[in-house]
Amino acid sequence: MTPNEALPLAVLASSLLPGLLIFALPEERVGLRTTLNLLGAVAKVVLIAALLAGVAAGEEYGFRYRVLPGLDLVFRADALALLFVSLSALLWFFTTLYAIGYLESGPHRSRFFGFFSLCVTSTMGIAMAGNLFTFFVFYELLTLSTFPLVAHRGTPQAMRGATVYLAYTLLGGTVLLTGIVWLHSLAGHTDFAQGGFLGVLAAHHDATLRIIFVLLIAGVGVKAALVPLHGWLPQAMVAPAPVSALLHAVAVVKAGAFGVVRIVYEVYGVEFAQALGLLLPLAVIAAITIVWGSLRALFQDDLKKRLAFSTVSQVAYIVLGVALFGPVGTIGGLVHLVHQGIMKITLFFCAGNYAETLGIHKVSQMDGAGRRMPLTSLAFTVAALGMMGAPFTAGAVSKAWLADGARTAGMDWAVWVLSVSSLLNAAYFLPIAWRSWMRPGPRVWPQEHIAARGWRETPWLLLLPPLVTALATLLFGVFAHAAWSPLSWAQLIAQREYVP
Amino acid sequence: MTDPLPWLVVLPLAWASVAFLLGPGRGAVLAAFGVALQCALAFELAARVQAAGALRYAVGGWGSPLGIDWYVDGLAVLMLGLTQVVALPLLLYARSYFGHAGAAGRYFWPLAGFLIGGMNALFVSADLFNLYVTLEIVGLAAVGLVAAGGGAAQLAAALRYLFATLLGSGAFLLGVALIYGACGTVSIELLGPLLAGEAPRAVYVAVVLMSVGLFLKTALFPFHYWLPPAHGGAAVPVSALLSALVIKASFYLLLRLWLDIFAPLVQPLAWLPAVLGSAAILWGSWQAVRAEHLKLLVAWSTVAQIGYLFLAFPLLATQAAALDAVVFQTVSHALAKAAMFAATGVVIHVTGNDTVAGVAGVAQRLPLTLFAFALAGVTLMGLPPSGGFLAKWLLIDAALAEGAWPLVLVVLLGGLLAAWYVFRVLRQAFLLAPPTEVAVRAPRLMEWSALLLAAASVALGVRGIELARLIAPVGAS
Amino acid sequence: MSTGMLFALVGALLFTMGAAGVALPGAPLRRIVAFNVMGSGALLVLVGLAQRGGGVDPVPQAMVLTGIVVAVAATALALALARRLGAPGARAASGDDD
Amino acid sequence: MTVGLVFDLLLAGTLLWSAWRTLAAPTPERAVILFIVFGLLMALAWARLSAPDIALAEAAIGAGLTGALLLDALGTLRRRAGGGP
Amino acid sequence: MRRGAVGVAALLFAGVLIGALLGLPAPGAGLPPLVTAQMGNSGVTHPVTAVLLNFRGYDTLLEVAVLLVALLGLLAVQRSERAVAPGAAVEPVLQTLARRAAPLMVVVGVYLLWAGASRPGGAFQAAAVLAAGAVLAHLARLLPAWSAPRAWLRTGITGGFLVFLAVAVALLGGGALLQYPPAHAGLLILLIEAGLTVSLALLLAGLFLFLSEEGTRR
Repeated sequence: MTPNEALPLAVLASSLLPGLLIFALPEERVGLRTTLNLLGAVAKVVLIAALLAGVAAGEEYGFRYRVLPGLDLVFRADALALLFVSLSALLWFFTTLYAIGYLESGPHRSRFFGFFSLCVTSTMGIAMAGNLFTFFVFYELLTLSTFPLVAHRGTPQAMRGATVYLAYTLLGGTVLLTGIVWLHSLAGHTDFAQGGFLGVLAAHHDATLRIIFVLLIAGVGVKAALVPLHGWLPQAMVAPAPVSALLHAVAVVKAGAFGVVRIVYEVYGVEFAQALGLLLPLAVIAAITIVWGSLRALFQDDLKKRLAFSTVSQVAYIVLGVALFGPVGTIGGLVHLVHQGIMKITLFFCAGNYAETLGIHKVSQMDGAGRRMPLTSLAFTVAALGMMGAPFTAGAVSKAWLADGARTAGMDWAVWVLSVSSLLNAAYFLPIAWRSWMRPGPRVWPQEHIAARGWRETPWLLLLPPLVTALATLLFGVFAHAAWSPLSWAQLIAQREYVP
Repeated sequence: MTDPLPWLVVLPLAWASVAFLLGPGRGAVLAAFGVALQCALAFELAARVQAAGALRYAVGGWGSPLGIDWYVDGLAVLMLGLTQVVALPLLLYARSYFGHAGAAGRYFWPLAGFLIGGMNALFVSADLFNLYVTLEIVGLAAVGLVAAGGGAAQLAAALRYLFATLLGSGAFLLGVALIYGACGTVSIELLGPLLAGEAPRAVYVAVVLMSVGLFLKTALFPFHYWLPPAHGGAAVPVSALLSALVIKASFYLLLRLWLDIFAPLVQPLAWLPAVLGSAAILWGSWQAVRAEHLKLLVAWSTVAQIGYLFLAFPLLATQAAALDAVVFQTVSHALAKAAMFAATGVVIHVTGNDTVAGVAGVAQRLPLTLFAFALAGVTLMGLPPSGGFLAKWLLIDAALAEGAWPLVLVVLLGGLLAAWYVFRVLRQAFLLAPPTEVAVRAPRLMEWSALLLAAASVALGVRGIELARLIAPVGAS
Repeated sequence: MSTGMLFALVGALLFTMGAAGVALPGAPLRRIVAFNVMGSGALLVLVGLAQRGGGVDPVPQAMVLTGIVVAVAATALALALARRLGAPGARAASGDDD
Repeated sequence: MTVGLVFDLLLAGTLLWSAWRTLAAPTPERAVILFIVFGLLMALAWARLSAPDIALAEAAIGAGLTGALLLDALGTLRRRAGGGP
Repeated sequence: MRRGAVGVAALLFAGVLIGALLGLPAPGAGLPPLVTAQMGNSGVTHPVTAVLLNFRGYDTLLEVAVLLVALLGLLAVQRSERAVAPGAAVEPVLQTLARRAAPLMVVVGVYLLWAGASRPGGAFQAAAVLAAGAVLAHLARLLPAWSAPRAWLRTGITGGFLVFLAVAVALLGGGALLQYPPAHAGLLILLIEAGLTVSLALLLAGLFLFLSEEGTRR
């Protein structure tokens, strides 16, 4: 095995091995468990840095393992994979920190962190999958490893949320499997290729390929929470805050959106998909999802539910970007994959802090939270502004590129969708910020769990992650054209996907 | 090293007899050593078959048609290996289990030995009448195991099972009689060319009789009626052996006959098993979804999983992947079902409750066992990475290549129903339960053997290529 | 018609009657008797058909000897089960595993 | 028509008749008795098929031992039914 | 309803079966010529015994296993605490008859065993007669029912099977499983048959005596 083969596997192993070890640890070995967690997370970030440097220099990383004749597990760390991998790895690192603080004295932490690591491993597998077969293996593994996390609290509501989640994702997986096997039997393989691999098939397969496209998109659309397959996401918000972060930013919905990217660009190929007339319906669905998610968010009083519907809307931006034919839209979609993750995870960290510290679960309880928890509220506000697309934030960059993409693709109506969505974003985020900063709070917080100590409104493990990600939201917006920014990387990918 | 083949048949018969000689309840260690040795022998035999192709062995030196022949190809050696590999952890499990369950285990060891010996003899035999005798050994030993030390319900289940298995082997015997009368031999090797041409009507009747007899023994819908009470009511190690291996023995024989000598005759009938298999999947899964009792749920799941084995029958003639699918389903179901029964046994032992509702809180009390149950469940649902997933993939692939959409739909629906009944248990297990006062400790040996089996069923999804190579026709790979 | 063929036909009828008797619900004892009739029928077909030309074939004869012993073994096991099932203590039998 | 054939036909008829009566017997007692008769007739049939080995085995095992087993079971079950609770 | 359905199915099946039997072509030579040709190497002169213990001796080995399995199953479902007590008196005629018949049956059994090599008879028939003698003795209250298999009984029951297995394995040295050298075939077969007679007699008798509640008390 050459180093270039070993490196992607090492990325997988850096969370898989700690995860397996953690399962075996007794509950009270807190120190060792934390060490293992952080060791894995750091190792992963280092490995990915090496990969990034290599790929930027034109190296190819990949590994192929034969499962059955004609059926291979393929891992490939290409530019697109690395976009997702580095996002997930970085956010995993912060989520781990956050989770350590969040679950400090909760039960079953070995189980939690074990599945947590498995979950990230699955995400890495999805990102680096080199064919649809591998993609599916890890896609289902992700479903299985998130179920115990959503069900973690063991309460009847948690079980209900977990069951709904499971029902949606397993159904989606079944549909996806049908599409993949069908494709496999048509094309003989499912290896991703830049520019797609289906264009070579005979023209009489076109109708079949359209049906398969619907199956595949419906399959990944469940995790991406495209309307009308989004019903699980608001239900799953019963999970602990780090799990919500995982679902909404690091792993699950991202896996779905990433699947759409792979399917459009590297299975069908964007030109071929356009020729089959598949992109416009996809764009329409994304647009509907964007508006519908924002509208529903407007009427939620439960903070996490509002954030959940916001995710439904925001993830569809990525899909919209993919569906806009042309490199500009592609760049917008891809960069939003990263930006949305960073902003949304900030929001969920903050929501978790409010709930943990002050017992706030509803928007209507937010009055005065800003004065009691200024740092958390600052982070929240920055991320919320980013979501609206305010200037100097990462969100502004995404929205600008998406709008440009829509215009170059000749889909001017999409610009309107984006504008309406931004207005709606403002309508459901600004009142929260308003309440927290401007309204007076109660003298005594009725459900305060954690008292403030000096400037530390809440334990630093809970405070640091949202602050860092909020800072990133600003940095990615201000320095969007720096060489290391997500935008530059997305441009690199788009260049490779469109130039044959 | 001497030829491992005869030892695989002789050894279990020998240790079974000696275990009886030692006295009631004795022989566990002997059995464990015996099966461990058989494992090694089976692997040695597999290596030989892999290297030199199928083996023929003339018992008594006469050769067919006068004597009885053994014939060991990839499929046979695969079943031999599977049986020993699944039996070994189950016997270790049983040693711990019957340490607690007293009287029920008095004759477990000799009966298990004869059961395994009978199955090994069945896998290698190439003589129809000899196959009948092996079927009887397996059937009667299985009934004896089900009945051992049980109460009224269990005895009634055993008696029902006995009548089913006797009816099945009776039909098989009449089929053998007709074939001998029509062709003058019972050697499978010699029957091949005889049945390829124009066969008299009696041979067709024989084919139907033998097939129906084997359907009955394999508990294919609608002949499954005996299985849930028998597998749901027996002692746990027995349920595991029966669900994992015994029904596979008669299925193997059916597959063998349909692929080989019956192939020219049954072509127009090939859709029939698939229809019955579909019904088995849907009905069995639905009953599992509704089952109140844990062991009954697992037993109904067996009814459903058997169905997958038969779905591939219409595809066997044209699609190479179909046989692979059958093999993967056979192996992974054997491992997973053994694991699932084993895990269920631990849960029942510790909670003292055998209902699905009683599983609440098991996630805290028995994480290892629940993990084993969940891994086995992954295989049964056909989710990756597991042997069951590969089976499902191959089956859908083959069905799509033939345009057999109804089969695809049944496979997918079956997977979802399986998820339903598996997660019914899992979600119950995750519920918080009030702490119990009496803490029964889970026997380590039982927990780990369940986990080992479950892990193997999942690992098959990653390292299963050897199986495919083993059954690939010589020169194809 | 040869003796062999005649008894093969008789065997076929006996098998059918016996199989119907096993398949139908009823008292275990009757079903056990029916099983024996069924088995005898199958064995009769085996020898009768093989000897329908008039000769003697020792091979099926030896098989039938095996078959008879198997039948008595199965009968004994079935009777053991039926008797225990009919026993007054069966419903509350000790030594259950549950 | 030879004597042998007539005997065979008669035997075949009796065999079928006894089997039918066995299966249709109104009480288990009659079924068992008739089954023993059936077993002895089977032994005759084996003898007619030039299979003395089987005839011997059938008489000793098929009719004798099986019959004894059935009778014994019958006795036990009847005693239970009579004297049981 | 179900009775009628089964009846109709049975009639249909019988019709098809009989039609199929009558439609069979005339038989070929079959196996008898082969048996005749190999009789000289079989070690015995009676064809059925040659098939039973030599050509298809493996079937017989497994058949003994079937009997063992049945007995094991039977023991496994028995209550473990079976007290054997002397039963009520029985007519003296039966006892006298049994007393006279028992030795006779032993003689007949031994004769059948010895005869098996050259004419009808053999281990199974011999064992059946011996077992019948035991049953008769039991019914005449001369032999109590067996409660549990004691060591000597277990040895007797498995002995024949183990001897058979041992011979089968020992022959591996010279060839295949159960491949008798023609020179010693007769002797080995007699050895196996002798062992089997004892074991089968005990097995067959056991099927009755372990089950019987005649003279037992709960």
